[in-house]
Amino acid sequence: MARTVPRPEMTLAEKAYVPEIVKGLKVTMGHFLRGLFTPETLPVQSYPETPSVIPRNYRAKHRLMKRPDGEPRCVACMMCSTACPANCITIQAGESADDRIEKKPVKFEIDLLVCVFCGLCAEACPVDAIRMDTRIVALAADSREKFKVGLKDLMSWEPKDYPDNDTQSQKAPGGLLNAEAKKQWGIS
Amino acid sequence: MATLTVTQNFGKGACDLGVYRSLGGYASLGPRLFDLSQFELIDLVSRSGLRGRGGAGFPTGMKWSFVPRNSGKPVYLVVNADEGEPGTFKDHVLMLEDPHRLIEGMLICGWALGVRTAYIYVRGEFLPAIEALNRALKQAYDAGILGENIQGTGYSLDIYVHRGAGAYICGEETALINSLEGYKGQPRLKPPFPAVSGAWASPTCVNNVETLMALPWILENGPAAYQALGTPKSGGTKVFSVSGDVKRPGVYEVPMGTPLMELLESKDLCQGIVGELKGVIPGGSSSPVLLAEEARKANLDYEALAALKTMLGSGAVIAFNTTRNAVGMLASLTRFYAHESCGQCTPCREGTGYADRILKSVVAGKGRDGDLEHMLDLAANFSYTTICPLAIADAWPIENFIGKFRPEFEKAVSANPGHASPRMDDDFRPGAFW
Amino acid sequence: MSNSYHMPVLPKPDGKKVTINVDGRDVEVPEGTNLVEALKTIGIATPHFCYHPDLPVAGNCRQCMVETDGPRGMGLAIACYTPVRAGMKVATDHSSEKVKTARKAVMEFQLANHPLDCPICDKAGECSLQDNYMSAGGQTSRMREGIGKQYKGSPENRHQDSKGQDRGGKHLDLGPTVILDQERCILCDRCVRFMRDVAGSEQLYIAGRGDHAFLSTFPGSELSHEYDLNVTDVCPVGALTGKHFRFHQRVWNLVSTQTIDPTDSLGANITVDHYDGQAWRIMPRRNPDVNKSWIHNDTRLAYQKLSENRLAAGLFGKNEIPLSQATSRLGELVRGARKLALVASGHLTLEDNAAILALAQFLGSRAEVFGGSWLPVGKPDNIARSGDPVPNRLGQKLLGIADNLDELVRRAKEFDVLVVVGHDLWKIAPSKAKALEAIPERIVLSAWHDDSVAKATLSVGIRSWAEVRGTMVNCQGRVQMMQAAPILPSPDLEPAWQILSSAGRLGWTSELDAFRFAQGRIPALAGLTYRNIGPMGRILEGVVA
Amino acid sequence: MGHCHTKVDQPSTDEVFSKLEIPSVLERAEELVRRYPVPRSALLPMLWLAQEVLGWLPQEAIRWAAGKCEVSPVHAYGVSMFYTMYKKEPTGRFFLQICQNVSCHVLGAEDIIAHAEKTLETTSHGGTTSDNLFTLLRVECLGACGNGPVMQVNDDFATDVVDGALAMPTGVSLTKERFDKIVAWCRQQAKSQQKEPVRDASGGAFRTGGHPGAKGANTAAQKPDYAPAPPVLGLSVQKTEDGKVKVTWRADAGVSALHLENRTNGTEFISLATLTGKDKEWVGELPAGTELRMVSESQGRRAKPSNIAKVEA
Repeated sequence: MARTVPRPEMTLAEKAYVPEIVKGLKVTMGHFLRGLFTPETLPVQSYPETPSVIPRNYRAKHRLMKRPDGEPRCVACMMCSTACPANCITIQAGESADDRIEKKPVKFEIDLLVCVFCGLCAEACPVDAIRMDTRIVALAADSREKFKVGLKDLMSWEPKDYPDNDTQSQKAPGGLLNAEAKKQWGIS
Repeated sequence: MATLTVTQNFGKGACDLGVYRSLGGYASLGPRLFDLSQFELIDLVSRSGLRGRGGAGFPTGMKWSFVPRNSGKPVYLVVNADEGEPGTFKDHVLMLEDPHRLIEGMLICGWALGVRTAYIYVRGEFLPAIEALNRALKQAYDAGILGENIQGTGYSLDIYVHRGAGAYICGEETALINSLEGYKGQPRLKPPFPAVSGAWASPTCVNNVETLMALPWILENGPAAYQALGTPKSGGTKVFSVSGDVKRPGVYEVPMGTPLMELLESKDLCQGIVGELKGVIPGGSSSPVLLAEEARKANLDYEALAALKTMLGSGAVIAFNTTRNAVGMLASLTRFYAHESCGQCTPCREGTGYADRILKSVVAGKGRDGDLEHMLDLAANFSYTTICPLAIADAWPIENFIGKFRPEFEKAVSANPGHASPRMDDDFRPGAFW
Repeated sequence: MSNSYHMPVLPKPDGKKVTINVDGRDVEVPEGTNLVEALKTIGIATPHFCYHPDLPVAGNCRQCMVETDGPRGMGLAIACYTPVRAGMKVATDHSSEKVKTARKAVMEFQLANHPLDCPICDKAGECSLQDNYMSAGGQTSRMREGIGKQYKGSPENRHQDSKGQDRGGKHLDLGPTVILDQERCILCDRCVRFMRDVAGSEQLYIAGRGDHAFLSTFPGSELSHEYDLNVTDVCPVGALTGKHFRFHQRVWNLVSTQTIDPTDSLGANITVDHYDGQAWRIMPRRNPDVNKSWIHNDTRLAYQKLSENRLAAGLFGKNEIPLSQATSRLGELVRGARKLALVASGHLTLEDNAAILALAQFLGSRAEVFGGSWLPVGKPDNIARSGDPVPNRLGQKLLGIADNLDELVRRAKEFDVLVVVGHDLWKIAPSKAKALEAIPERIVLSAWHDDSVAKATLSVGIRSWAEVRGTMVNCQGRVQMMQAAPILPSPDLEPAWQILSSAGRLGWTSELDAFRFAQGRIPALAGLTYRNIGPMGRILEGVVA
Repeated sequence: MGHCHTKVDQPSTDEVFSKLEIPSVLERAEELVRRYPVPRSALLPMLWLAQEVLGWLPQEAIRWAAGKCEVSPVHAYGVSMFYTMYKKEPTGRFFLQICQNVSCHVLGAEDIIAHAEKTLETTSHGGTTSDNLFTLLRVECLGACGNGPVMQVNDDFATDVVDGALAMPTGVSLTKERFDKIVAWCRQQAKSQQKEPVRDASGGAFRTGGHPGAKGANTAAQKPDYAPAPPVLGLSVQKTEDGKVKVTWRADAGVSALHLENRTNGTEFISLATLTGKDKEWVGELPAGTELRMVSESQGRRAKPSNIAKVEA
């Protein structure tokens, strides 16, 4: 049953329009002048001059974590592709040269055009190999094929872009903890 | 001096056939045995109240009566001399001192069951005993006591010594049979029981050394005399191996029902405790431990010890004084059972090792609160769920040592400064290895 | 391990029943069986690892604990070794806390030394340990550093991982087909029993004892037997995995299609496991009367040929032509033939052979049907092979197709058109088949680019054995169903019967029409439908004495 | 040595077989096979034999034993790995095993093991000294707890050296001093004697015909009726409530017939009734003072009569 909402009664001044238009112009001009002389106080972001700050836990483009020696941390268990509701992950497994690892992906492909950025893949990963914390949200390419990102693309990130306390990222080559991790792994 | 039925030849050089004979040995190899039918002999042993001396205490006469004699298959007698229970060493000494009595006992048992071939399964470490047995067997063969058509009776018996190779579990009769057959010594599923289908799927009687060595005396003096030596339900005498903190450890034969403290303190026997008695393990490492005050009340027979919730077992008495640490003792026991688990049943295979590792970490000063409960829970979980009683033999000491010496264990746990910290580190991530 | 192993008694469909009391209610179960099987018949699944219906009972995993009444009251007993006794009382985990605790405890013990490497384990998804953990385990971990895993493995294969943990026996190459992960082994000893009691060649054994026991071959020797891949099936965990499937696909993705072994006349029951239009593996399907749970390695690897070298179009001479064109050309040639020889095949279903007969019937005296096979018959191995490589030899015979290929060779010159359906004559006996090249028009229907296709003037691609629905009669006289897996290399491929049907204008629309035609020729098939043949097949009365 | 897990260089097949395939060893191997109904059962003794000849048990020796016992090599390998006393790697000349189990533990085995490790400068987990003279191993119960702590030197128990020989006198346990004494004795022994004498554990000293029916055996199976026929035991007479006489007894299961005989006033026994072996009691009317006895018959053999029971008034 519909509910009747009474319209607010307007005063005489409001009914006359002009004073209200002047009031509105005052606000507009205020903002205009503020933007002209003190733009830093504006509540909006000056994109693209000012880059947006995206939180780490925002589900952005994926990355694959790296071991101390730069190999993918992924063990090709295909949990992510199983969990993926959009069916956008394709993995082909192969033998790893390192005895202690056994299995690694020889092909790992995410079709970003199909991806719904739900984050289930990162959730499903038993070894913390796939993360969506790159903060890359502007995805652009000139063909559909280029949206299919592979191992190389997913692993092309630098530890310096990630916080120092993200130990997992810092163990990758170039990271703060890389030397220590390599020693622990017994790789030079 | 009480009547001795098994150890009377100790220290008299009875290894030699001539000496043994001069001490009245092999006297049963005459009308005393050969005039008895198999049925009479089994009946006689039943009436003597003789019970298996290997640990379980099953009435020997009843065990023999289960062996079918007309199944068309040969009947085997296997002597269980795989004495492995920590604290037990009586069979070792018995075989070294008086091997001919064992052979005579085997002849009596063989006669009762119609055995053609008998094996003595001796644990591998006892090479001196094996050599003593082999020498005795050679003498017996040369004297016509063994072999075919023994003394013209038409009865034939061959005895072989089978050397084990270091596996405690082979003391379990079906594991022993497996080992004898050339398999790993892992216990078999029952039924069928060995009496019906044992070695090579034939009827098999597995008896302890001491059980068989009591037979010549029983045959000589009659079952009633043997029965009268002990209590109404546990006839005869029993050989005890006493070790630990006593003045004179060794092998002693006393009548069933003798008070435990008499064995430990009598001047003919162990001559007393070194230091102040803390506890006694009365029947081999697997039997529940008795505190000093319980030990003072205990009598050495199957029923009296069962009333104290422990058991006579193989008669291995281990006494320890107040300077001994219960945690270390239990650690040596759990390590033993983890080492000796045959690896067949899951609860025992994994559980004994698991409990051992917990206790090891406690001993190493890495204990955590809840470890004792964890161990007790594991012990409860792996007992009564396996084929053979090895897991139970581990569970009993765990339950009893922790139950009776709890303060010591708690002290060991709290030796770890971080004993109350949570179980897992916070930064733990499953699968962090990858 | 010892002679105390006994084969389990399995329920027989018409066996006697006894009444027992399960969880407080009286139920009827087959007499003489063990409790695992008996409870299965009333719908109670008992978790287990070491028990396998086709292997002797070992009773070592202790997972199948139930409570039964004995002389000392209710007590725990293993269901796999406790025979059903009339009037006995059984309590399962539905009513007994003791059973629940015992099973949970066994799960904890099993996992105490089992690595957490499900992500890289090929068994994950069909692993007894995972399944039983979900049903009977579910405890919180009580592990911590120092009391943790003691990884199993032979001394030579131990190593330290990056965390300094002792690990051992990872991916050991056991032989040409199997890889062993000793760490994952739960020592159920099924593989040992399979190799000894079924394969009859003891090549595996559990060495050592306690929780350091490990599965091993004789050092330096390989596990090599024509049935050795079955150990990967009986392995309840991922300790033994087949090289052919290692890391290829996760099993939860796979969909199974039930069919039968196309390489032997015993017709071992199998499933073709496929995903994404591709067959990834073949697994045995248990049929107690045919192959039990076993299949030959060659059968298991037969899926690899399904995507290799396929003839997915028509060939006119050497030129590839669309299938539709090839089919219509075939029709013209057949209908216009003066004297036509049709060669049936024991490698194809009853339906396909029925279509050959129907085509011959349509063409009347102009056509003659030849059949049989030049492949020799070997000896049965009493596991899962009869030794006869022609799977439907008996079916062909029942349809009335004579074994007369030699006659065809002798009379080759009389014919002007030869149609060979799914029968690689030039591969089997090139010297004999050479005489057939005297026939000017040689049409071959084949699923592969085989030797016969190479000698044909016209070839038409057909569906392979895994892609058709139909029936075959095995050497026991058992008619068995094959189901079609959706793994066609080309969507245009048709089964052979359909191509023949259009060539002969028979108007058949499904394999049922072909089956009905076959029923007309084989009285023993009367009354059977695809449905009532069922997954286990049906013995045809009076076919095999 | 099941305790130790290290990688061992294995000798070649030829090297091992050339030592084992010699007449003296083969003869003993045949004798071992003869002792058991099936060759497989001789596996443990066969492995012992190979170890005796070679000093340890290389893999090829396991294969040799498997061949002699007609089992698969992997079976023999698994069995040899199960038992800890088969040395899967060579040891020093003197293999010292010190018990660490409970009885020895309470009496200070750990101290002695620590002392031994220090003196010999090796580990007690199967470590061998640099001069290849001693291998030290801590083991579980050795079965001589009365002398605890206790040690085995090769196959002999040793807690002391008495009259220039290793000995374990009653009540003498191992101490640090005695350990040093034994080690010194061993070093002396190594100088005076080139090799450790071989010990025959399988009893090659006497020869028997073997197990009836075994490979190479020439013995006959047990004669079935070697023992006298089983008589009836425990014959007793009771009066039933209605004044009849009830006779009970125990008889062997194999008895085919039972003859109940009676006599009055000390005359000859005459047959009263013939019963089957299955019968457990006999009820009838008999005057007081009648003496009863029973004679059993099995497979045509009559046993000696049972005890005489008298019908009371």
